[in-house]
Amino acid sequence: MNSPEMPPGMAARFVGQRVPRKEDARLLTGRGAYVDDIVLPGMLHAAFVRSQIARGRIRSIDLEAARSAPGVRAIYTAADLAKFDLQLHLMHGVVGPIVRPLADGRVAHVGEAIAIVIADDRYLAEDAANLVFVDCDAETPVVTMDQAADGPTVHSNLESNVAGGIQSPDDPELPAIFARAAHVVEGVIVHQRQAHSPMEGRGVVASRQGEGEMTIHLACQSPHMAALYFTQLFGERTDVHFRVLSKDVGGAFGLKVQPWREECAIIAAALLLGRPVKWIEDRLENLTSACQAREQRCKVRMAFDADARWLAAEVDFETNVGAFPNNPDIGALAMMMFPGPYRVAKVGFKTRAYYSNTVGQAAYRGPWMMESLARETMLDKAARQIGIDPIELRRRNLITAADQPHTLPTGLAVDRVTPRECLELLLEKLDLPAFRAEQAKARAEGRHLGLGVAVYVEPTTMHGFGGPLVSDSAHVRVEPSGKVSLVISTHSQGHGTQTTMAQVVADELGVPIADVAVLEDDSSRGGFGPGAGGSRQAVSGGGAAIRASKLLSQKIKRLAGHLLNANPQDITIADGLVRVAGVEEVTTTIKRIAQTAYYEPARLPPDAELGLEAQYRYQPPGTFVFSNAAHACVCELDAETGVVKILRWIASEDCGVMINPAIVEGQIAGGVAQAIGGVLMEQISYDAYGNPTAATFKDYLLPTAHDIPQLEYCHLVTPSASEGGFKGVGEGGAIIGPPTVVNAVADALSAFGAECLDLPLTPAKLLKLIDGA
Amino acid sequence: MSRHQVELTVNGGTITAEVEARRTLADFLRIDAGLTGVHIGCEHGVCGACTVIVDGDPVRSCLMLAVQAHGATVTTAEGLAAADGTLHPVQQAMREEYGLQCGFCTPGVVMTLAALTADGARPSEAELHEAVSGHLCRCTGYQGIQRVATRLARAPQGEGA
Amino acid sequence: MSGEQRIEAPREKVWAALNDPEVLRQCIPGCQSLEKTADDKMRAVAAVKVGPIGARFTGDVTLSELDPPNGYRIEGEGQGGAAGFAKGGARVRLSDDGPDATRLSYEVAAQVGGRLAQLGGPIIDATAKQMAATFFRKLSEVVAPPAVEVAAVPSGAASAAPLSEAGPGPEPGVPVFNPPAGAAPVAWILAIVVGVLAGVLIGQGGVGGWLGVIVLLAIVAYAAYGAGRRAGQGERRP
Amino acid sequence: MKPAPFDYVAPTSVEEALEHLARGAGDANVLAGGQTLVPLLALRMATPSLLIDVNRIPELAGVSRVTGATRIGAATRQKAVLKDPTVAAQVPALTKALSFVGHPQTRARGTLGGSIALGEPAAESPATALALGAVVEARSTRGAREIQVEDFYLGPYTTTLEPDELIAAVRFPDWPASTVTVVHEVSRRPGDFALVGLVCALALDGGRVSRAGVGWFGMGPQPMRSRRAEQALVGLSASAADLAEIADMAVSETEPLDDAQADASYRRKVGGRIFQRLVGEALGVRRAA
Repeated sequence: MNSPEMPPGMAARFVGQRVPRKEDARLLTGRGAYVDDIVLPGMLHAAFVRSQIARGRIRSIDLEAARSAPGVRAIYTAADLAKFDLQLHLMHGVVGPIVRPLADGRVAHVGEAIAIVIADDRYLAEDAANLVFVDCDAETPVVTMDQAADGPTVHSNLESNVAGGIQSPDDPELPAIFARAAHVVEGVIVHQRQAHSPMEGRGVVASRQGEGEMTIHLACQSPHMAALYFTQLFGERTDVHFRVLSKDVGGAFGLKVQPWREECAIIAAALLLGRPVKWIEDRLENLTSACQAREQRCKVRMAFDADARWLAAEVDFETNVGAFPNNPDIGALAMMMFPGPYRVAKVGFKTRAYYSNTVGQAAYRGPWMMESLARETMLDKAARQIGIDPIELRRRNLITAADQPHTLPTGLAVDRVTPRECLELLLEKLDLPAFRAEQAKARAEGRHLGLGVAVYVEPTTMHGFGGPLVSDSAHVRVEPSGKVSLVISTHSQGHGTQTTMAQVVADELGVPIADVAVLEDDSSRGGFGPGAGGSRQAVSGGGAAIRASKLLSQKIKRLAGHLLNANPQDITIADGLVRVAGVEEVTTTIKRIAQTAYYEPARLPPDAELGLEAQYRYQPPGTFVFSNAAHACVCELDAETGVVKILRWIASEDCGVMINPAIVEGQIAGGVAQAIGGVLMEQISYDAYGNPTAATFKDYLLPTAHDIPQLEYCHLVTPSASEGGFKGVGEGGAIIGPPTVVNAVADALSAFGAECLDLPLTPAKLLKLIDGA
Repeated sequence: MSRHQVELTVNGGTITAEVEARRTLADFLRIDAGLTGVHIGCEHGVCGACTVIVDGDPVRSCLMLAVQAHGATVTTAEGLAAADGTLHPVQQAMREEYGLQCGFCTPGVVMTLAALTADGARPSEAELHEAVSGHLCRCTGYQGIQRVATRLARAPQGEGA
Repeated sequence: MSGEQRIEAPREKVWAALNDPEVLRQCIPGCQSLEKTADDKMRAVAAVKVGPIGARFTGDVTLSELDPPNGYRIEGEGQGGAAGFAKGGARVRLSDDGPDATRLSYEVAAQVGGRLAQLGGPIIDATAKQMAATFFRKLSEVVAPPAVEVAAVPSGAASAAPLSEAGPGPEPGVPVFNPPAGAAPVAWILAIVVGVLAGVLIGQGGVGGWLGVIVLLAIVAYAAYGAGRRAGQGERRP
Repeated sequence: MKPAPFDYVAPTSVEEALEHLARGAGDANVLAGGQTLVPLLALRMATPSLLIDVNRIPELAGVSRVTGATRIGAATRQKAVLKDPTVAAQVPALTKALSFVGHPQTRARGTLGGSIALGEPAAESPATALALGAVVEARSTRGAREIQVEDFYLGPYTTTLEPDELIAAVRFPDWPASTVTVVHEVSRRPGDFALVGLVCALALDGGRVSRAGVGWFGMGPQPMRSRRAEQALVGLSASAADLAEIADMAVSETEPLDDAQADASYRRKVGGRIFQRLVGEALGVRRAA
């Protein structure tokens, strides 16, 4: 095990350090540049007219009163946008509904956008939007998974509501294993629907810059991906070149991976109108119209031998993906990962995703998390049923270094992971015997403590399967000023890549971190890359930044050697100062070399290229980069009220080399907080008519500072095979967090002989179980 | 719909404007005063991103009308740091404790803590933790924010964090 | 929800009242106008205000299953602008309860939509019960005035005539249209009233679902399972 | 989420405010702290034609002692009430209740009168006023009247206040010095409205309850009071043995609703438990002293 602060093989000065974030000074003083902060000359404001019913045919749209309302500049419906023939395809080659920016003839969920009103300001736009009357033939909606399975089709061009699914091949051995297993454990895990709830909703400012150019300011997860998307979407009907700008984004968590219906409608409107148009999603829209997540049900059977060795599993996964999902079926990855870091031989599965008359689903931080939630909660259930300590059960089944590379029964090969080591480190920090003693003492006093432990392995940085996630681009240059610019295809919505990428570059080039500017906010600057999504930026972006910096460093050294009459191999650069090995005094600076490179061609080596810049497009090796963790949580369950309070949380993880441990811990904590919210509080629900009933933050309960304890961390550093040894860490807390909480509550509930795998674990649900015991 | 003349002191300067009655203070500060550090996260008073200091108190600027702020003294995140750019002790503590990620909730959190610790006031840890629980943050899990609250409560009297 | 109200008047009189728009207008909180548009249809406007929450509803009402003097079914829908809509249906039955009294029973099914439904919560049902009871109590008061117990107004100088327990009556200065006698709405307006109370409280080039965890997944899945298949898909879009 | 248009006035005297209210004739809203009204405006669930801002009326703010009672001006901020030493000494239940209300950022604006006028069923202040037998001082151009809080709430967000009336103050009558109070709530997050909330005042005389007030929030469609339980508590000595029965009685006088956060049976159950435990403790604490 290596020290996190000083990874091997790198003379680290910044990588591994808790470097203060470069973006903070701007953000702390109110100088961020979020999409709503963009003000353009002549800019107009949009508000949407949205469906009040979940399903039906639009008979007519009466725009008369709205058109004559003060300040109204235009109102557009699907008919007005028809000339663009926009089809927001779900995915190449996969059957799906025809998704238009605005409802076209039918509505399929409450909140679906029907018309855009564009006015001089948002107040006036909302005034007019409220004057639009949409006459609909309402039909009985399909709201739940079960209704969707055998109800009328949500989309008339499809034969069923099944949006996707996958099934493992029949394996005759599987029933045989179950038949002879000493223990068979069964359970159903239900995860409710959640809303991503970034503090900033979606937003766009679309501005046509004369013929053929369009600048889009967008709350997104990658300006490059968004520009590509818009170009492909509008490309056939317009000759517009899209430039997407996105400096500060107030959180995303998957919601802003893909621009969706409203953003596309606004761009179309701006094209029609020829003036800049701004739409900022308000919270009511965000909680009723923006894509949502989860709503999954997983039935699990597990077989164990007499020694509690996990033999096999059968999993049935279903999810309600709503009417217009931009991420239609996460079942496949959930099932691929279901075996987790365990030596289980066989896993059979079947998944179905259903369309319904609810808001569509999008990827949300660890979209496949049901694999960990279902597996880890069922392992605990198994431990209770078999009568073995859940930690001991895990010890008997976890893979170790000796097993690696380990191929999961579902086909994925996992390598360089340390689940067992992380678990042991976790237990050491936890002091299990001390906790059990405290728990016993508390129980004697009528207090109910519970401990939950969960272990997982996470597929980060999916880059080995083709498609847009393959690579990232970094372009690094020393400007004539001596300052360094890194233009990179990463993108931060809070990830701190302006800091972490600068750390990486400052180390490779030997310059002060203050001299490195990270530029990632403009699709017209630098090369294509997919941005944030799938816990990938440190690995893929960081790798690109290192490789580009190495190339540039070689260039600098070569030039320095030439100018100083020294062997380039003897050149060292630190703090922006260039030295020759064995020579005491400073010989020159990066700045002077840069000035020579740009301004004095005559002094360069004959074959040298002018300037000081380099770029590299990096694809990490392999398919995924696996990170892993074991988490523990201690909770107290109030048997009088059913209220759960999280008292302690320990994260023991291995994300390889940490660029900035504070940022790593920030990512873990953020995910854990979302997990705690997801297990205990948050719930998007619909009534029988398909009305969303958690439409404000008064009803959609996000965890507050009161609900999250100070986390404790143990870091193991097992470098990945990728450049820099980094692994992804952005989603993990949200994947491993949920089973950790559920298991802790289950441990506390065990005093009452009860368990609950039906999320969220509300006080009312828990109290019913406690009292039912 | 009535329009009203308002005059208020914002970050040390006087702003005079005519506003529609319905304009919220948050929109006034953002749109009319250009103080885009006032972030609008929910417009119904739960998230706290729009918190500013009005006459010494931290308040949700989405729950006040601009016309109500006539005659008031308002401070936003833009007005907290010293003229030379030196961060306010709360801002500095937030930076040192990694109290922010995306930064959207941040100005609100900062204004609450700055208001409660203004003029050498030293609220208890419990009070400051209660106060920050009036802000929603989706990124950080509140780790740094909690540490800042603790630090401010424990700072020696009369000193910043 | 359902309920019953004993009215100290004969059934014919109650039936007449149930079909008298002026009576109904008095009983329906905030009702500003009732206008007959066909034999079995009416158009109505009601301004409803409860606490700080308020909306003005406009809508049509249809009567069916007319069975004088035993009851009818009534259905309607009202649009309340930004607040959303309310619709509902009710069956009202009258039966004798002794020689000079009538038992009125009702079953109301109300549905609200739009922000009312999104923001309302359980208060809708609670309010519905209260409003239905209030309406029929008012009806009873109007049809059989002597039997009415006037709610005592607490001490003080305020008017002894409460506007109503459910909200203000028509605003002064708002012209009230008195429709000809005939069919009249009950249930939908209740539904509206109830609703208002709810308030507070890649296609080309493979971009597609780009990050498509699923894209990869499908690929992973196919790679891992030659035999894997996607279940239950419909037709390719045209 | 932008408010619909409205007119706005900010009178500086009660008389002026009342004239506006009288002219507003039911289509005006009084704007006090705005912590509920402004969100409703933003959601366009409230669309008044006129807002009457009472925040610039000095006589509406402040705490004073009047004969046998503590009088709190309607526009007194929750923050000010919470910090007021007179309230803490004379109406400690209110101080405790306000500590559960929202957060410093909302208490800095929210007013006591505004909370009372709204009558949020799950809010602390109305139930506290109910339990303590507070009196609402209402004024209109027609005159002034006093309304017992127990007569004030009629249903969800529905009160006996006429459209032209303004709450000038709320008077909390003095309870004997020997009174013990219990204020407790169970909520999903601090500052949220309660799932279950209880306010109980017990005046003790020689170890026996001489007068009791029991108010509930989150336990029905409006602030609730358990009158029969209050009577049953009177005369009770410190023995907690029969509190289970009284707790059942108290809860039976509420009408809890099902909502997304908790069902009615949860509320009844937890309400009963809180009542039994905390009222018992209150009696016990007193006995020990």
